[in-house]
Amino acid sequence: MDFAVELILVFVLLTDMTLLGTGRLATSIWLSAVQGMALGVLPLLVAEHEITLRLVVFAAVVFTLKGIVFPRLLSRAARMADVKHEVEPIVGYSASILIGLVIVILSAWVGAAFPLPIAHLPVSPVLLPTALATILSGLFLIVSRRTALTQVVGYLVLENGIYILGAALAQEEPFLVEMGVLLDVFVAVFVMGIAIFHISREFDHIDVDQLTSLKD
Amino acid sequence: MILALVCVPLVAGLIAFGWRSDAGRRMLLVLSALVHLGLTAACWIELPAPMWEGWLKLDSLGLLFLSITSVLFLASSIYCLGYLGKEHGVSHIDFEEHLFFSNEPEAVFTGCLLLFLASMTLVTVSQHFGLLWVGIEATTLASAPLIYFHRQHRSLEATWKYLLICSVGIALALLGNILLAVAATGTGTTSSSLVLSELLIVKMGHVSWLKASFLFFLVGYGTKMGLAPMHTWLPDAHSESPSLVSALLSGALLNCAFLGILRAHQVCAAAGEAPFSQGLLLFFGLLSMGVAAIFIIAQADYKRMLAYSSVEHMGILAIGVGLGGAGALGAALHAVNHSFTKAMLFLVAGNVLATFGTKSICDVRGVLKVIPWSGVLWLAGFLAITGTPPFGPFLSEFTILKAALDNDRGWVAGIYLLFLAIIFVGMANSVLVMTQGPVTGTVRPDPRREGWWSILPPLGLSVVVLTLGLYIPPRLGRLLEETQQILSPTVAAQPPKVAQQVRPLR
Amino acid sequence: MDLATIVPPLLALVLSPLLVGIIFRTKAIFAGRNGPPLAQIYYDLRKLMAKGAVYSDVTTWIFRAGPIVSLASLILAAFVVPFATCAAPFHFQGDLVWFAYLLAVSRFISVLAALDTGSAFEGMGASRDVLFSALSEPAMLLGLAAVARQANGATEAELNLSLTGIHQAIAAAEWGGSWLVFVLVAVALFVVFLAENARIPIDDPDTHLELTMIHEVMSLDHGGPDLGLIVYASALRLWVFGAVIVDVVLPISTGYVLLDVLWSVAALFLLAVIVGVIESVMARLRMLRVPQLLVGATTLSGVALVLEYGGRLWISPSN
Amino acid sequence: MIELLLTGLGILAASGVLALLLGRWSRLANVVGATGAVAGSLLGFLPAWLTLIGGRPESASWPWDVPYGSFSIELDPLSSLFVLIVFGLTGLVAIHAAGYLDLYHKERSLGVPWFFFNLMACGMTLVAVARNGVLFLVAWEVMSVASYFLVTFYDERPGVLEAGRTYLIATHLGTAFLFVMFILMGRHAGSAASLDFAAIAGTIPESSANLLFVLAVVGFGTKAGFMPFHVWLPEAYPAAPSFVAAIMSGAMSKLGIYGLLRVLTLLPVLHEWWAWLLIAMGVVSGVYGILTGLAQSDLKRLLAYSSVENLGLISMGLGLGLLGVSTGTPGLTLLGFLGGLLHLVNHALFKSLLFLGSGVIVRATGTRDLNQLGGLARRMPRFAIAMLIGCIAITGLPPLNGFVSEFLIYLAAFTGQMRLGTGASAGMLLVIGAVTISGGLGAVAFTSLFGIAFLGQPRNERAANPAPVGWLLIAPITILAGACVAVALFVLPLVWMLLPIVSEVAHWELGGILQVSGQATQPLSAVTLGSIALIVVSLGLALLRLALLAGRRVTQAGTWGCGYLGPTSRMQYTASSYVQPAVDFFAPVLLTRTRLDAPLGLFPRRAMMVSHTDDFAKEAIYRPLFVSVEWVFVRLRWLQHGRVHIYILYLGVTIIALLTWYLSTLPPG
Repeated sequence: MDFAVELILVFVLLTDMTLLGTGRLATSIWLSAVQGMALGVLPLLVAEHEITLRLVVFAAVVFTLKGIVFPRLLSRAARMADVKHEVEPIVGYSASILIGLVIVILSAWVGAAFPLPIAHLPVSPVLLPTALATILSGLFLIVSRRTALTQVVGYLVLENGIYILGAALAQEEPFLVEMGVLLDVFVAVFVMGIAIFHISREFDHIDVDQLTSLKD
Repeated sequence: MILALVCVPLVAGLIAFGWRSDAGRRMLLVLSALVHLGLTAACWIELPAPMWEGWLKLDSLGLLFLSITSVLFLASSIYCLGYLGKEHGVSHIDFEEHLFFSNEPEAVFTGCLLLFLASMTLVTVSQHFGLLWVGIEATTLASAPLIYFHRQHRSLEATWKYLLICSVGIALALLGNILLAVAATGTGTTSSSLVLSELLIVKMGHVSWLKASFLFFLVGYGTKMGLAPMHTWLPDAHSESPSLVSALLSGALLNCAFLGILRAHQVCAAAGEAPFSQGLLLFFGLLSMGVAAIFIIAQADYKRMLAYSSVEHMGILAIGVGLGGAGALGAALHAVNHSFTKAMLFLVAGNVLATFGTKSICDVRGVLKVIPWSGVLWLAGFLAITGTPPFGPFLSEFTILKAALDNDRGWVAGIYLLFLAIIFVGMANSVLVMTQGPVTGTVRPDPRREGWWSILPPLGLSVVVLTLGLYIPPRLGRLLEETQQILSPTVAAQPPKVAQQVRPLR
Repeated sequence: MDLATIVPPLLALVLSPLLVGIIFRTKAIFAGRNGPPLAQIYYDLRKLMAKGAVYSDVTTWIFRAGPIVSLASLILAAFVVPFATCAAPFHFQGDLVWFAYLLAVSRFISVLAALDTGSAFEGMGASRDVLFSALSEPAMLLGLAAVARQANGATEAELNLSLTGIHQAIAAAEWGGSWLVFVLVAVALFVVFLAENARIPIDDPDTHLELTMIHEVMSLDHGGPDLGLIVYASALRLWVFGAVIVDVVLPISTGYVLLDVLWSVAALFLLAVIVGVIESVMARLRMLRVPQLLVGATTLSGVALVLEYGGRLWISPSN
Repeated sequence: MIELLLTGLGILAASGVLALLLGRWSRLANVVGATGAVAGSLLGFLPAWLTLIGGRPESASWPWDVPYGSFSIELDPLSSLFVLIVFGLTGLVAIHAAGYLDLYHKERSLGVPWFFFNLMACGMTLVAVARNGVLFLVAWEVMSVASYFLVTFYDERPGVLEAGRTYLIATHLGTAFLFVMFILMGRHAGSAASLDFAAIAGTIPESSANLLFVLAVVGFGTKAGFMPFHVWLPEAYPAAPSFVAAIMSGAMSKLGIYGLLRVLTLLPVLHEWWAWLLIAMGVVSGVYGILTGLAQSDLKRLLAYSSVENLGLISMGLGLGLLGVSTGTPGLTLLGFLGGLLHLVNHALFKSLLFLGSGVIVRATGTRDLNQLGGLARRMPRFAIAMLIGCIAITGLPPLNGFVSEFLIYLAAFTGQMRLGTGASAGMLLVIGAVTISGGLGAVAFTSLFGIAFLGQPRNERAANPAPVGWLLIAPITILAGACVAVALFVLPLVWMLLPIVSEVAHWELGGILQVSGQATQPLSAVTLGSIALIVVSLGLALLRLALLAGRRVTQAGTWGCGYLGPTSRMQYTASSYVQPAVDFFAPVLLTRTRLDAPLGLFPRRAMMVSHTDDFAKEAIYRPLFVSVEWVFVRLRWLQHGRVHIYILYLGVTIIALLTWYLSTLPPG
């Protein structure tokens, strides 16, 4: 079990790094999709008791949403806005990867310094660092990329990171809440997609760095 | 009962999306607003029973914020009648970029308004942190289309910023939820419930994680609430959305986000960590006031000015709760006062905007001469929001100041007063010159835009604010005292007895 | 009050024109002429009082009120000034303020009367006159304050804040150690005296040139009885003010009332002679210098006060 | 009794609202508002008067459902003195205002000014009788805000809005200090309504007295207009309609003094340095106020600055009294407080008289620039007499009331100089000097005011034939002039009324005061006698001259131009040239800017000279302060640069900073 979990986690880490490195929108959307699928499997593996039906359904929903629906929405938005490539980012790709490395090291340190207080859970030591790294790299994506789409991808990655923590730590999260959360995220992505569509129609670009007419 | 509160607007909203006739939809809007208000009033008579093993429960804190929301929604839905009537039509000229733009379909607008109300109601009644989170995120999603009512560049930009910043912030709040769950897991057991009532009594397994989770709640919901430095979306969204939406945003939405923080604060206080959360609230409160002051001085756009003033008052609320004791009561009272005053100001700002067709302060002159009613209300609102007697905000700000001085927080009081003074100067410079004096603005106003639909709601609100400044009904007083008990269980200072008996002076 | 106290004021009313005569005579002697008779002013007054009157058609009743009120206030002032060793008929705590303000009243009303004519010249005079009096009042009051402090330093009991009280306290005590105070105050008051009476070096009573127009120019439009009242008032002012210097600041007491009275009258005449001498040997100051002179007088009073406190420092302050 | 007062308040409020509702029928609103004001004032006047002439204080308290609030009021001698001033002036000014406003009944609704006028009167009265902190503050702000809207009555005129804003901001900032003061006062009063004065009294620890006093001086001093808090005053009074300026300087600024005195009654100790602070402020305000005032050629600015001077005199008097208390010098206490209070009453009378008079002048001639006026005494003789009385009174000359109060202050200073130690009595000399010099300069200023505006020849057309002015405008002025004379003649009874107030403020039982009261009453009776004598002698001389001139030739002729033929009215001295020597002499301390276009060439076209005197405190303290604050803030505006990902960076940085801070606070392990 644990081996599989750590495999997934490491995989997630790698996707994060690649996301930081890539400039093609299609690639980053695809990467987020893969990451989502991987995370869909996660709850089945970290479960401490036997696998309940509820857990399976949940995993399935996550898998479909994160792995299939979101990417679809995003790529549709990309098509309508017909942008293929990231605009010149604020922080270069290689630099981003380096920063990503720093992020990983940092979160590894934090994970080591502040162990989870839940001794009884079979949680691998990699989990907390991965989650942190994912969250931070998601934030970093939003901050450092200029295309609206990439920012949404960043938001998804951030969401994924939080999800990792949640799946591992708060398993008693009632079903309804989890569903609500997912629904919210879904609608968020949906609305953002619409917004991106409107942006591209109004401005003929989705470079958020040029949306600075509102300021003091 | 509680379900009804949530479902009435929800269903109405869904219907509104599908309904063809404009008139019918508007009727539906006002009607459901009335029903909602009626239900809320019923809650005043006696609190409804909890549901779903305490997930949905209306305590006095929730009731307070619910009532604010409900009243404001009624006011703005009435205002909406006049507004939609004016905004009806295919395409309009954007007065800043002089491009044509068309409004969002009215159905979508009305529907989202009702869904917005539903989500805010959910926030006020939910006692489960997860559910609370869901509700707050839902408010974001429901309100985004409202901000984008005018389909033009600036409102789109505002919407995008609102969406992105708030979503990220609230994602952090979700993290807070998880950490809270971790903290709540008692050392032995694995069960971690996120229902408030249980969190208040359970022995916190890991207080340090509780504190960490509070940090995330503070930043996450603080983003939505508009605490500096996470407030950045607020002036854009408030200035670009239709005025009634701005009214709802700063009058109701910010409070709901604040409620999220308050719930977390309750848990901290119950765990004996009140000083921690209070300290943070104080810090961010003062910071927000300072930032607001910076941007209110010499502000060129009166809607942005109001928005920043909202940042300021959110700061005041935070300070009040951060001081605890009577300060908490002051904060609760101030939430009411600020919401009504600010909503009223935004609605009046809508009239001014409709008449003068510009948001720039230096182009608007002689409001009193052109649209007397709005002019008077504008002045009254200015005096009220700056804490001038005999309007309500004076009492609450005064109570908070007293709380600060009474528990030896002289420096807090000093900074608080300093910022209040600076902001007063800034707003006075803008508002007075807009309102009084001859009509010498560069733009030609058309007085026809002042209809009764656009006067009555702000008028009613201002009457309420004035009344609250002169007399606090005993029922409300009791509610406020209960709220204080909830927010700072260990009463630090002497609570101000709001109702008292006759006592000869000598 | 006993009737005897009425005598000094009556003396003032009767003899004051003589002082002017003495000044004229002194100047005449210095100029090598033999000048008008001492009683000349009496003749002038009689002549003026016998005339009719011409009033400017610009003026109002204020113009007519001017000479009257200003004379009235001076008459009252004469009643609060002690003479020789006899108390003033009308004295009370703080009457030195009353005295100063009576002079101010005469100034105020005559300035208004001058402005009433609407003549540029009289306006100019008024403007200067009112400023100079504003500057000379502090010198006078501070000087009197110094003397008062001196007078009260000795006595612990009742305060002496009336000219009479001060006068008697000083006359009783021998002013051995602190004579310097008195001299300084006397000099300061003398300067004020010159200013108030519009004498050289502050003002030249004999000319009406723009350069010098202060006091005299203000009476340009008055004629007949009004002018008579003004002339008489200025003579009275000389006497009253002189009496303050001679009797309050530098009292001479031999113990015999009659002798003291003669002393004081003689001293006043001497004062007049001094004025005459000054007017013969000095030139008028430039208008800009006048305020400085007055401020100088104030400083003198100040110095006197400092000495006063210097003297008090080692005596425990009474309270 | 106190019910009567409340009825008066009720009538005021009701008539104000009614006038507002009748706004359409402007004339009617005018009548309603005015009658309401007069009636209410008359009703309220009575109980205050009865209390002052020896009735026992009455108090009442009702619950009020606001935090810390209760509707507690009391009518003790101190309060009733100010209630008396407020109502007296409100009634008189209302009569004047009715006539003044009637001109505007066409172009604007007169309901609005009347609403605010009566509201202001209510506010002022409540301030004077309030016995609860919240009630006091509410009344205080209502009064201030209402007066702001009166000040901006002419809001279409240039500069008026700026002036009004200066006033509003100043008073609001001043009030902030009062918030703090009242809260700190109430800290140790345990009960819930901890801001009732009754609850406060006696609970204040001596340690906090100093702070409280400073707060009170700043807060109330702003309203009273002490240097350097006076800066709003020379802006607001000229901008406001004259009747508003009258009530503000006559009654409202006095309430600042009232607040100060009320606080003194509540404080446990009276320190000596407070007295010195008051005296110092008084000296500065007195001298600098009149100095700046005489440099103004604007009639109302002059009056405004003279208000600063007179408030300075009042402050000196109170300071002397305080000094007497703290050094245990009974005579000083009595004379100082009496002088201060008496001057307060007098200033209320003659300053409102003069301001109303300025209103009449403006209405008659359309200008308030002294350099344009002249010769009004021939054209409006009765009005001129009233104004002359005002001018003599405010210059502090016998035989009028101004002298009486200044005399008391002198007496106090002299007493102090005799009785106190070396250092203190040196301070007394400062007071004597200040009172003297301000008196002398006051003579300059007001001879200029009266001499230039009323005497000589008119300097332009409007002044030559002034518009007729209704009796409504004149009557109150005449009454006030009568009051000035009355106070001068009947000062002794007034002093007896003021003694209880002195005992209240000085924490000194009445019996002790009565023992030393002779120190004040004997000189005052003498002064009264002297004043009467002055009048009598003057009349006698007048009769004498009448007798002399009887049957002789009395002719009229032009003013003698010293041989210059055809002098014109333009050649007269103007106000500016009249005060020019004084202004020159004090140039080092005055900020007088002069612009001179000297006549050039053989046939000079036109020559002009403009001189304007700015306010020192405004230019040197406040303007730089505000400018620098704005400078800093503008520099900080880049924070809101509009780039969304940086905004999100703010979020990230905040949370990370918080986390690191938090982790660093955690105990190791």
